[in-house]
Amino acid sequence: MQTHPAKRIEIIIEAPLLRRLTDALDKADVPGYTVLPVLAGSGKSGPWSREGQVSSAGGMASVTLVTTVERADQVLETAFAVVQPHIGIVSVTDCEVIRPARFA
Amino acid sequence: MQTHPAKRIEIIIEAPLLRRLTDALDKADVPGYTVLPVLAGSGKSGPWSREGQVSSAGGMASVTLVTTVERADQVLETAFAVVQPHIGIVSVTDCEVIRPARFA
Amino acid sequence: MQTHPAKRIEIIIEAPLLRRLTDALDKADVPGYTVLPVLAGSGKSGPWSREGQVSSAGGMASVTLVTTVERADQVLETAFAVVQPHIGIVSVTDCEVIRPARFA
Amino acid sequence: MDAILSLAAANILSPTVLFFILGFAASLARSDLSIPEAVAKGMSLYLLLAIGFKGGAGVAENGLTVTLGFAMIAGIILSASIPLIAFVILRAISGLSRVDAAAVAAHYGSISIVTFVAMTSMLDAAGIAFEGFMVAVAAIMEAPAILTALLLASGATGKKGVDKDLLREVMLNGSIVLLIGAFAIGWITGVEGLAKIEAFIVSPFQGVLCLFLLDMGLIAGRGMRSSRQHLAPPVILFGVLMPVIGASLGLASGLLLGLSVGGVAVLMTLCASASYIAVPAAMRVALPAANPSIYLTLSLGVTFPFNLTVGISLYLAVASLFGG
Amino acid sequence: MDAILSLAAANILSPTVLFFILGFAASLARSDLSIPEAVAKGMSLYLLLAIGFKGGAGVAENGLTVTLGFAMIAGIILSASIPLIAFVILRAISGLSRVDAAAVAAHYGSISIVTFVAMTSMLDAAGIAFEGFMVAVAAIMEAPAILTALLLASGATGKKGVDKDLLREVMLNGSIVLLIGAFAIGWITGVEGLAKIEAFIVSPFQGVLCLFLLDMGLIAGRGMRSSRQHLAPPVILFGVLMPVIGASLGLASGLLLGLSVGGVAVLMTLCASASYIAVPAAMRVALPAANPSIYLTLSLGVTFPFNLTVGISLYLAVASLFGG
Amino acid sequence: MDAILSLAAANILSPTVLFFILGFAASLARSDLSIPEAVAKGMSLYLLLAIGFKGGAGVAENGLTVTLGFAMIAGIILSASIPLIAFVILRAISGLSRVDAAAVAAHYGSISIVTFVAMTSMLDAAGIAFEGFMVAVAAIMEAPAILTALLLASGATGKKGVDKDLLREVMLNGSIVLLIGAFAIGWITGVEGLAKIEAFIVSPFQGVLCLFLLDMGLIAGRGMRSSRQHLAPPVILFGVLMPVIGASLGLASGLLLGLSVGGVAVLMTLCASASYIAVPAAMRVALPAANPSIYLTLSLGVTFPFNLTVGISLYLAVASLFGG
Ligand SMILES: Nc1ncnc2c1ncn2[C@@H]1O[C@H](COP(=O)(O)O)[C@@H](O)[C@H]1O
Ligand SMILES: Nc1ncnc2c1ncn2[C@@H]1O[C@H](COP(=O)(O)O)[C@@H](O)[C@H]1O
Ligand SMILES: Nc1ncnc2c1ncn2[C@@H]1O[C@H](COP(=O)(O)O)[C@@H](O)[C@H]1O
Ligand code: NA
Ligand code: NA
Ligand code: NA
Repeated sequence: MQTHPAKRIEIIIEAPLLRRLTDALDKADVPGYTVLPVLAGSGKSGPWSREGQVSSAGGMASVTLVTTVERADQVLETAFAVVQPHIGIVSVTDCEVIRPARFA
Repeated sequence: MQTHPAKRIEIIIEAPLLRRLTDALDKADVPGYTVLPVLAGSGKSGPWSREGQVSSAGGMASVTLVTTVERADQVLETAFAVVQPHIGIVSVTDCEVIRPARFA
Repeated sequence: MQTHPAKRIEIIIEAPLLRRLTDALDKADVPGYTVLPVLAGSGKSGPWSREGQVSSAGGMASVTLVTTVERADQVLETAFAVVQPHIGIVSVTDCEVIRPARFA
Repeated sequence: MDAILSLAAANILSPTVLFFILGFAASLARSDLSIPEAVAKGMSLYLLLAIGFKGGAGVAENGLTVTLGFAMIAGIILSASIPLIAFVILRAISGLSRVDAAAVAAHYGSISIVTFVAMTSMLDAAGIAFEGFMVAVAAIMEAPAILTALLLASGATGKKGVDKDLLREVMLNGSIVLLIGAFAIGWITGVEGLAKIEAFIVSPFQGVLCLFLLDMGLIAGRGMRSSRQHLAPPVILFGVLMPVIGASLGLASGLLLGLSVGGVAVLMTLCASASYIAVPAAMRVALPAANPSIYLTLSLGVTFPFNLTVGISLYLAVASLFGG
Repeated sequence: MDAILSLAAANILSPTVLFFILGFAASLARSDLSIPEAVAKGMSLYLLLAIGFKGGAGVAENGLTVTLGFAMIAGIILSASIPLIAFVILRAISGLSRVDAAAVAAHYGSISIVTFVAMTSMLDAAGIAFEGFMVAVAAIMEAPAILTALLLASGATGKKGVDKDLLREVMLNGSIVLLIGAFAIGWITGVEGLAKIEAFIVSPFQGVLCLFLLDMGLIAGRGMRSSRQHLAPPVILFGVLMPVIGASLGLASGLLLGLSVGGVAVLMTLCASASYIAVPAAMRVALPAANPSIYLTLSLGVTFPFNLTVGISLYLAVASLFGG
Repeated sequence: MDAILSLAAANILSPTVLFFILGFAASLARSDLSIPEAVAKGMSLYLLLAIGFKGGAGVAENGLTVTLGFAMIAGIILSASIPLIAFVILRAISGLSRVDAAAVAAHYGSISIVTFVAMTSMLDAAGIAFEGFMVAVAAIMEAPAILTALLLASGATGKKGVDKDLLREVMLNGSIVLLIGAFAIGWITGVEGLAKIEAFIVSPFQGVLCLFLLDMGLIAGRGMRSSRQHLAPPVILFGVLMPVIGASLGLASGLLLGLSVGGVAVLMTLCASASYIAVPAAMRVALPAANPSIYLTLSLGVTFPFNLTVGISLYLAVASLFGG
């Protein structure tokens, strides 16, 4: 099947910051993004879990975004501007997509 | 550790279509797949969120599938046949696995 | 944007084993990991879904871990020691990160 | 007229409607108030189970009349034909594409179970009886509209006939199965069965409904905030006009069937309401080219609030007028 | 015999059992009716809290007898020994591997709390009392079966002894902790405590149970649909035979202990039922080579429906016969 | 003193507190007992809706006095000033950094709604009345503390002024909106509205509270297990000292305002309690450099248990002494 190179950006961010990140992405006019729930995790600041939580404070969210190679850098900068003072994780992977027009 | 090349296929699809996609994958005899819940997202047709929803209509689901390099194309075609008239996102990434026999 | 190569390890494991895996990762002093909930899936042992389940027995969990290229092998071995007698899926992808110090 | 106004005033100032307004306002103001999806679905299941069961227990108590059969047939015809009217109006005034118009039309032929609940709660509060079997009529009205809509759209999509899988999915949609199933169980176990689970399905019902309507308000408000731009004024006009047209058809049919005042009011409400569970999901599968922002926002953000705040009082007043 | 039949008929036609059947049928027909995992878990926690608390409050009211101690010991012995019988039968008739047979056997030594609830609801409805401490016996019977099963499997897996972590996990399994904890709190706070939360744990109990059994039906049906091929006829036979054997052992023990008729019926039910929470999770950790499709489907798709529809009426009738 | 002791003993042996202790102990023992996030959030919404509504209905019944206005102003001043005291103490005794101290201080100026509920449940059980509008005071006390904390931290973070987005987020925080909204609806619909939904928000309230406190115990225990090392002894000392200081300020203010004994006890509780919903989320956004393990664990793992088990009895006893 004919595929085209693209970039997959995954951002793990404190849940209370999620809306700021998506607002920034919306403003930067990215082609789209998808938010996955996160159940638990661990890092330098210790373990946490969403089980039984009523506040969003102790938790993270995960945002996945597929975009063209050309736009990746701009998206990264937009995301990083929100994430930078925080503990968020940003990773970028090379991928292939079928309908490249969707991701521009 | 000894690893072997494989392909990771990720499909984001309208939730009401999920069963059709998994039925098609089952019929195509893929080695396996995993469905992750999706919380929210945004794209050309605007933003959405699962919060408070009772109908599956306004939402997406994410299907992850690891397979051998050889089988990847067939799996892609199976998935794309379901996704094609819809708004689903399909991306393919190169990865390494430990037990390649599992993914054939 | 300046990025640095890293490895993204994704493990899909039986839910009742999750705590053992995270305990092993904690002991191996990995830089961090994130657990995503899993909704449904299918494999050699047939399909399953979390819908309506009260026991964790019939289900999987997904653990994502980003680490430096150097540490990837040690992490893989730690994870595989837990997963090995079980049906878990382990895949490794090359990725790029922005703040490499976070993943060492 | 006075009766309608005082009914409407009492309705708008009821806790349930006020919680809907609270949710709507909170969403518009971008509050992060939200109800988890699992809790919302749980409440929806609860409401279906409760009204299905109570309807069935009602039939067990009052016996079955031949009217049930006629009412079911009327329900099928209404559900199948209302989309035709809706489609014609939409094409005439709204400028929506053929596919979008068909998708919207399907919603108006089908029904909204929470609007049904709002009406029956109003009847209960006013001490007006209605036929228990109306629950079964509600269930049967969910699906036919979808078939009409697919036929209407087929000119645009080029697809002929209806996908068998889709048909099965629609008929066995979870909310239909639970409603019919609970109705059957209520019927089988009767008043005795009801007595056993009354403390669960009757006493706390109004309270759960408040929380559920808060959630509906939150979703409706969110839809309005993010999708307003997809709703041109004529489309919004349709969203308040169509329920009144539907209700008129319901009124005529209800009188023809010889239903009680309460029964007429309920049938009007069914015809006036627009689906928000079964139909949207079916449209996403069958008419992917239709824009969900339009049909979801119109159904939940315009027609539902209209029915909840103004519509149901109006329908009850009119039903009393004709039936009294 | 007549008594059994009329008891069984009344039971099958109760709302709870009918909701189970509804769920089962809906799943087999591939309806998308489903209850969110969080809601199902929430109901499960509710049921554990409610029966634990009520059991404890019962003990507070009626005082403690020496029988409690003997019943606990009997529970441990039964839970540990029933898997032996199950294992021998399975190896003789089913053709399952050593590991699979051991995993299945573990489920039958342990207990199903919702089957326990079904029996106690039946007793409550019939006005038959039972010892409040049976809740504690239920809790203590969860774990011993697992140890027996691991010993039985060790021939095949080559592993000697039991993993300490696993032991802790099993003993501190959430459902055991909540059941015992609520029992203790019910005991400490007594009738006064019960009065405070009665409107939550007593009145709506039957209704919640209906919704919970709908969910159990959905899961059981889904299991049957997708895993039928893993259940050969002799395995299915075992799934209805073993409860009867277990119940017989429970009957003998209950009579020996001098329990009331209700108490005997409950002990029979505990012995007859198969675990669906604690044991499956432990088996996935400890016996990964065992096929979960077999033990989950057998426990939930065969034995649970058998007990719910036929078994518990039978056990109560037999207990009445011997104890009356 | 005797009165305090017997009050405290009765409180500690109430089902609600015992379920909290059960959860706490289960977490420390690493049991896998857990309540799904959606269910926990659902219960939290339920509690907010119920107490908001009851408070509003209370105001509708008893009429509004000028005291309400003064109490609101007092609440704002208390919420804004308590963090100053907390900050000074923390900097003097704890060795926490400026940012961490500011973040912790914010929690103590704000309030914990479940501590409020624990106190009002105690009052209800003892038949002591309190001003319904205290719910509104509780709501208004959520936010001001955050502003003070940001000013206190600005020396360290270098940021001047407060982010407008954050301000909106805090004021429109879901729990505040629901509490105020339900209060308003309770007020508008009054006793009649309350009668409609009483079976949902009054009767089962204590039972839901048990399950909710079980959850709080589980989370508090988990926090203590994983974050104990972040809490040096002086920090823990602060966690039990600060509520007493806050309560004293609440006592003085309550007496000045001329509140009833129950009202004084409630205001003491508000001042003594530390936020666990709105403030932690705001701190993560506004003060990312502050360690959440410290403020979350201190608020939920130290101060909340202290208030629940000892504090509220103490505050009520003292309020009775001064107000009686
Ligand atoms: N290397 C990593 N891989 C995946 N997730 C991580 C990693 N490091 C941190 N996280 C996630 O980010 C959260 C905060 O990280 P930290 O600030 O290091 O405590 C953790 O609890 C994890 O959920
Ligand atoms: N570039 C993208 N990356 C990740 N997810 C996307 C992307 N585009 C669309 N999506 C997801 O697909 C849904 C529908 O997309 P659309 O049809 O563009 O509105 C969105 O709401 C997102 O959840
Ligand atoms: N190739 C695969 N790709 C993604 N997930 C898989 C794959 N194979 C198995 N899984 C997941 O692992 C579970 C157990 O696999 P199995 O042991 O093959 O039944 C499945 O139900 C899936 O959730
Ligand atoms: Na309609
Ligand atoms: Na058993
Ligand atoms: Na405070």
